[in-house]
Amino acid sequence: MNYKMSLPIAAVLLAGLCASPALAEDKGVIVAFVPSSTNPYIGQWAKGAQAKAGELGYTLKVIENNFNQAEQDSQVQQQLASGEKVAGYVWWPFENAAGVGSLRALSQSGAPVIVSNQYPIKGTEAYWTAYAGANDFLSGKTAAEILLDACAKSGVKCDKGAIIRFPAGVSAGDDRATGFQDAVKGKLDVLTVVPTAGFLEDEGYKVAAQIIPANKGQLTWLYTENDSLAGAAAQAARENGLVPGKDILIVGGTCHGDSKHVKNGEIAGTAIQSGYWEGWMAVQALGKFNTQGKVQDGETYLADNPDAPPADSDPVFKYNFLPNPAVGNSQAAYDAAKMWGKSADELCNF
Amino acid sequence: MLRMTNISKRYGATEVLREVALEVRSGEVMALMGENGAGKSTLVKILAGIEPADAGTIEIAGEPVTIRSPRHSQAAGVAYVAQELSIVESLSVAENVFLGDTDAGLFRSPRSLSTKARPFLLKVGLEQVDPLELAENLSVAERQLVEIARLLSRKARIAILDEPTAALSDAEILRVKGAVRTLADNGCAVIYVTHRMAEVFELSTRVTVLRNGRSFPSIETASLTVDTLIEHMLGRKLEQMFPARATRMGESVVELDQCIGHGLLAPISLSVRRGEILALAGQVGSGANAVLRMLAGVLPVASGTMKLRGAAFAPHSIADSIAAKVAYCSDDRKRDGIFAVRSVPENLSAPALDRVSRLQMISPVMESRHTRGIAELFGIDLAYLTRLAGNLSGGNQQKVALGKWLGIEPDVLLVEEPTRGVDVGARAEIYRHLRSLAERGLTVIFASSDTQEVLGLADQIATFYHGRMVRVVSAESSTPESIVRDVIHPTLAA
Amino acid sequence: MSIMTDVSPSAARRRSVPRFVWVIAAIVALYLVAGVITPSFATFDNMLVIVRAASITGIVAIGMSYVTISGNLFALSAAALGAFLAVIFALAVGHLGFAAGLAATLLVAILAGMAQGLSISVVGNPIITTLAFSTVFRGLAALFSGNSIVRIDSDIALALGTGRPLGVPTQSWAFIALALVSWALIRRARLGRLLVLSGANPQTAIASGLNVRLATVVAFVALSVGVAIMAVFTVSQFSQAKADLFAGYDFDYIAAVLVGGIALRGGQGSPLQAALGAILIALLQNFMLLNGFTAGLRMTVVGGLVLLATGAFHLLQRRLR
Amino acid sequence: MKVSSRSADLLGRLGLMLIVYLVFALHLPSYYSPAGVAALLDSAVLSGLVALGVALTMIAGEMDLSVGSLAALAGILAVKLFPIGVFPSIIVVVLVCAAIGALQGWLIHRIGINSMIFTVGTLIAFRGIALLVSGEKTQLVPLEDIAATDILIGKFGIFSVLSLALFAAAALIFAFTRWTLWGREIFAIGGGRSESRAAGVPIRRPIMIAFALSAALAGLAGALLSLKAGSASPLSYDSLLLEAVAACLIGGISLKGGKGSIVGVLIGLFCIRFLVTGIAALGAPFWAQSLATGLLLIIVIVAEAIFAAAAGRFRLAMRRPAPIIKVPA
Repeated sequence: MNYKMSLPIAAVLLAGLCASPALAEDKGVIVAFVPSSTNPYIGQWAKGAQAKAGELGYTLKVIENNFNQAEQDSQVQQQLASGEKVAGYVWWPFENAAGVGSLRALSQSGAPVIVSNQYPIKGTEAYWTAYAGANDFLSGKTAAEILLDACAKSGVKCDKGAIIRFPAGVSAGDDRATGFQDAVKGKLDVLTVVPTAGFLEDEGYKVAAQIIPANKGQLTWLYTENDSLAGAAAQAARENGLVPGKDILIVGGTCHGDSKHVKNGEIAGTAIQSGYWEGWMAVQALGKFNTQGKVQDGETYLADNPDAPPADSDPVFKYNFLPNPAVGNSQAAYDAAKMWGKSADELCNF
Repeated sequence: MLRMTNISKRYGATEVLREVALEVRSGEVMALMGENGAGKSTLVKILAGIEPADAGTIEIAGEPVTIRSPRHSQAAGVAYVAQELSIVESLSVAENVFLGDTDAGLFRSPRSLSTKARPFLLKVGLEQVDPLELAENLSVAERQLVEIARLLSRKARIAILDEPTAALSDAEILRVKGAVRTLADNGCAVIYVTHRMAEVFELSTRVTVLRNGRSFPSIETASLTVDTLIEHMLGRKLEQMFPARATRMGESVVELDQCIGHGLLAPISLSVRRGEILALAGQVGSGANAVLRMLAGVLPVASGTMKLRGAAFAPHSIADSIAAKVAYCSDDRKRDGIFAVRSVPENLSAPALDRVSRLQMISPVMESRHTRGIAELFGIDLAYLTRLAGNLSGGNQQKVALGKWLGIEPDVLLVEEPTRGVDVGARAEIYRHLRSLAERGLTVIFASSDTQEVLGLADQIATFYHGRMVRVVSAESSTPESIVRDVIHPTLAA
Repeated sequence: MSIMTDVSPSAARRRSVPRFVWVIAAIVALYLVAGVITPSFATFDNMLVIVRAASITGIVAIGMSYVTISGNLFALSAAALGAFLAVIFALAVGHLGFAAGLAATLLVAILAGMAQGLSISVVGNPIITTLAFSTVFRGLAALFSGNSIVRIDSDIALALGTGRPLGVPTQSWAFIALALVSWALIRRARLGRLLVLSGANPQTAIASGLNVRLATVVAFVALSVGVAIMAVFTVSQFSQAKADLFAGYDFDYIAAVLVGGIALRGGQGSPLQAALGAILIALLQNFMLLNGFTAGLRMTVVGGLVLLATGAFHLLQRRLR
Repeated sequence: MKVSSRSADLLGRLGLMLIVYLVFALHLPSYYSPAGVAALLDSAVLSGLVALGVALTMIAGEMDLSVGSLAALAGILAVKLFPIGVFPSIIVVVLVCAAIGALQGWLIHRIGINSMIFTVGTLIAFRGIALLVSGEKTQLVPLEDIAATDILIGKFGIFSVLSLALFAAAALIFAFTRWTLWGREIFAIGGGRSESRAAGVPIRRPIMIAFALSAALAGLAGALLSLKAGSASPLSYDSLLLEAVAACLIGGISLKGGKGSIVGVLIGLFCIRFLVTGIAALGAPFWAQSLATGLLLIIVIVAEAIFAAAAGRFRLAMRRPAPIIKVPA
């Protein structure tokens, strides 16, 4: 390489930088650490957080690490080193356990730290101000309730079934599976728990298309950890001559995928798990803490009011959970479903 | 010091060495002589551990040794300067001097290595070269001298130099000679492979001649003259393997006017007629190949003009020369002559895909007709058409490598070493086919270091020595002795 | 020195046991063993399931085999390119309709293949070059999708993605058809021959006046088209595309090529072998899945199979040389 | 004369690195505050250690693609071995990885297989073994013992224990490749395999050493980072290879082997770190990082290839002997 080459490269870099927006400051900057907005759920989360920050008069900076905890750790160090005065941090670790060190470092900066999406590890309570986000145990439990409810209603005999879970080693997958299994203990029989290689339809289909025919005549239900996987499983079931909703009950439990499978009844029902509102509530919790100055012990589920988001004047608890309102599996139920003033369609189909 | 007995080696069906014996004493320089393909390089490679021998014993200082790898050979005190260079371009000169030398210690700094290397570089006349310089910046001649410096740096009991002067200028050759004398004076047994008569008579104490893979008892150099040595090398072989010469020749097809390219030291002018076979006779590094490569578009023409069928001809790539119906076959068949892992028909149709395809699809009918046509013209057994080219014998591989060019119906065929690695029977066939193609109007220009081949096959012979063309003579008026004299010792030519 | 690579007649005869026979033998053996162990395995339905599971990977592996045969080892950019093309397809279908979307996707795929092929013919190391391209493609996928799910609403696409003519999924039809067409192209098309010869010995190919650079470009365009087909099928099946599609799939494609026994030095093998390799791996995965092997064990076994296959085929080839 | 042209090459790369640095330093105060520089140094440890190993295999004319999976496996092992102590655990893991790497090198040499092909197999297999060993769960250092790992986050000015480890490893590798026979042999076989063999270099030794060091460094990186974080996931470090390779290539390690220097690797490493960290710190979305890294890498390798080809032609032209116009006798 020679000197000449450096010039065009530098030019490219400069051009890229000039395009980056200057940060306006008013009430202060909130810095959010998230894995990567390549994942649409995280993209939604960032949108919600951005909206709430704007409303509260903060500027939000989202720092992405592309699903790499070591990278996120260094980003935290980098951020802390910048000496920038911030209004608070929002922390969504990629590897919950591995991120504890960074979490501690953030807490030592003195700014409030809100943990989101990944349920904090026991024993780390001193390192964060509050948790505001989804509850994966709850998600699994809600899914189980929807399934049990559907079993009761449809009159289909529910006994043996299978869980198609997130890739091995993904902690959200562990939590949802645990939440689900705890809730169905003694009621349903779990034949097998199969991890996929991804979170999306193609992976769900790959696994379901092999599991369903192999256990034909045995499977009466399937729990897949999100609706993307559930939709694919419904497709696989149909291709194997099983009518979803009649011969087999499928539940995903988090509306994150193609809603048509819910609307046409193929999936036994779903629950609104909104990335948008999760990001929104994380920023709201930070705003609440900054104005109220205190955190109440214990946990709370924010009310799942269909029409209005929770008020900024509500107290902030140590654990603030995103509600997972269940949605029935029909077009009408889906159309009617709303959470905090946004329709299920808006929140689930992004 | 060294005694090699009953060394045999075969590559596939071809016997390269047969019960060869070689004996060298400490402090003497043994010249190893023989025509190309006589087995000299194979013999020294066996001693250097690069090729394994099939049979035979090697004794060094009276003790039998097993040599299976270059490491064994080194451990036994053998040092080797290869015909193909073993210089690593990305290392410094000093490091190349001590490459593979474990005695120099595990820890080495560039400085200390360079200090250590300097005396050896001095001995081969590379005092102007910085030992820290990267070897890639050295000329071919300088690299060769670095190799000799490496040889000097090893405390070797036996030193092998395989044509060390092929690429060197006269001044550089002087340095090599000096280095060889030093080695011998220090009690080393030196094996010196060369084609240059002058060096043999100046340096060696004895000469061992190899002919067709067999050795002859060594002869004191003092008892030889140039003529008797040439006689020994050629033997009295009068083989009836060559076809009759051209009966009629047409107009001039290829003309070179004062052409110069890489590898040539003086401009070349030549004219070759339709139906003629021209031999470019010369040893490695003589510049004979450069003429072919310029015509083939592989080597740029630095100055001068070339003409093909009367029109100016300046190919920039092989594809250009193919388009002008000039075909070129290099001397490294394995590297760029055949597709070893593909079948014979696929090899034969490779340069002429247009001729066997219709609408961009290859027609099996056309391809089979094409390959059969070539097979018949070039005497390739039809049974081989289902085989992979790599599974054929050397002779048949060569027929494939040459024959594939017939598919483009060339006007001019350029061949380097047309029968290298080919057994005697297949040789005669190749000669016959080349001649019959010439009779049909093809012009053949081949470069060869095989005197018999040059003399037997060609109509005209251009001899090359050391980057210069010595003369052009008709084959009829030449003798083996006159050719050999021209290509290895032109100053003694009458 | 003279080079003689004559081979004894017995070796020449052994050479004629083609590699795909070994792969087929492995498939049959595994099928029988698995059928004995797991009764539900050896059913016709499950055979269809396995072919279906092999289809999507196999379509790309067939494209990858062109790269390998042309002497360029393999590419690490197929998955990222797949995500990019999926996003492009979904966007184009949304705005321009199915036919135009398909055309646009293929066009982008061909351009992406040409860019990679040209870069590789300059740089010379396909693995590193495609590694760099993969980050670019992934970045473009994220950029174009705007980090959200791109949905399409096209009946043609849905029919293409979920149809089952004669009870066999469209993906499997495409997989089989593509394997056969690719095989025919490699055998019979002029470009196919160019590819094979360039891979067999680039020096000889250049010396024979063939355009080796073109061969590299053609190989990567073929791979990109395979990737485009996969992307179109996947988007059609689920009516949506995302930027993080196919993450981590690259090694599945490569594993299929390696297990299929395509010689990595190039110039040998056929796309059919890649297809068989994909089926063998799908078979093994299916067997392990049905027997409840953990994900780690499954991955270890596949990695071991790749090592075993490459090592064995390599030694087999070396002995015959 | 060539020495100076080699340093000119390094200076050019250093210039590129400084330009990248300056471009971001203009926008980011953390690029020049001591704590920020320390953070930058720390961020380079993981890919830096791995890049040193990848550089060695590349210099030897080979390529170890399995480093990411091996680092993940090493992380799992290190956390599992945590009860024997932080440093004993690191040492054991590094030794185990070195042995694995040496075996890998031995097999590659013995079978005579292309190392890129072979390590694709081990890349898949090591990841699988990491999942198996961990029981597909993130491995944790018990929270009550986590204080024992604090030794890894000790700071000395702008250096931390980790970044000191990186620089120490770089210095050792630098010394090894420059001043020892075994190190020079790695350069020799990369620059000319058959030439080296003919000169008597034992090919197996440098290959085994290169792969053993590559694996040991990947193991060290995985162990250090996992112990520092107090946890190890079997799925981690899968994008490590790209960054390590990018550092090597931007730092001037030749794709054809035999060329490059450890100093160059460090320059390449920080070039890529400054870029990635800077873009993320500005709050740009992931695609911007991804595009910038990929494009930078492509531009560098393509430009380098074109430059090398031009230089080769130039050298050939220079080497052509001056024609001596003289009709021979």
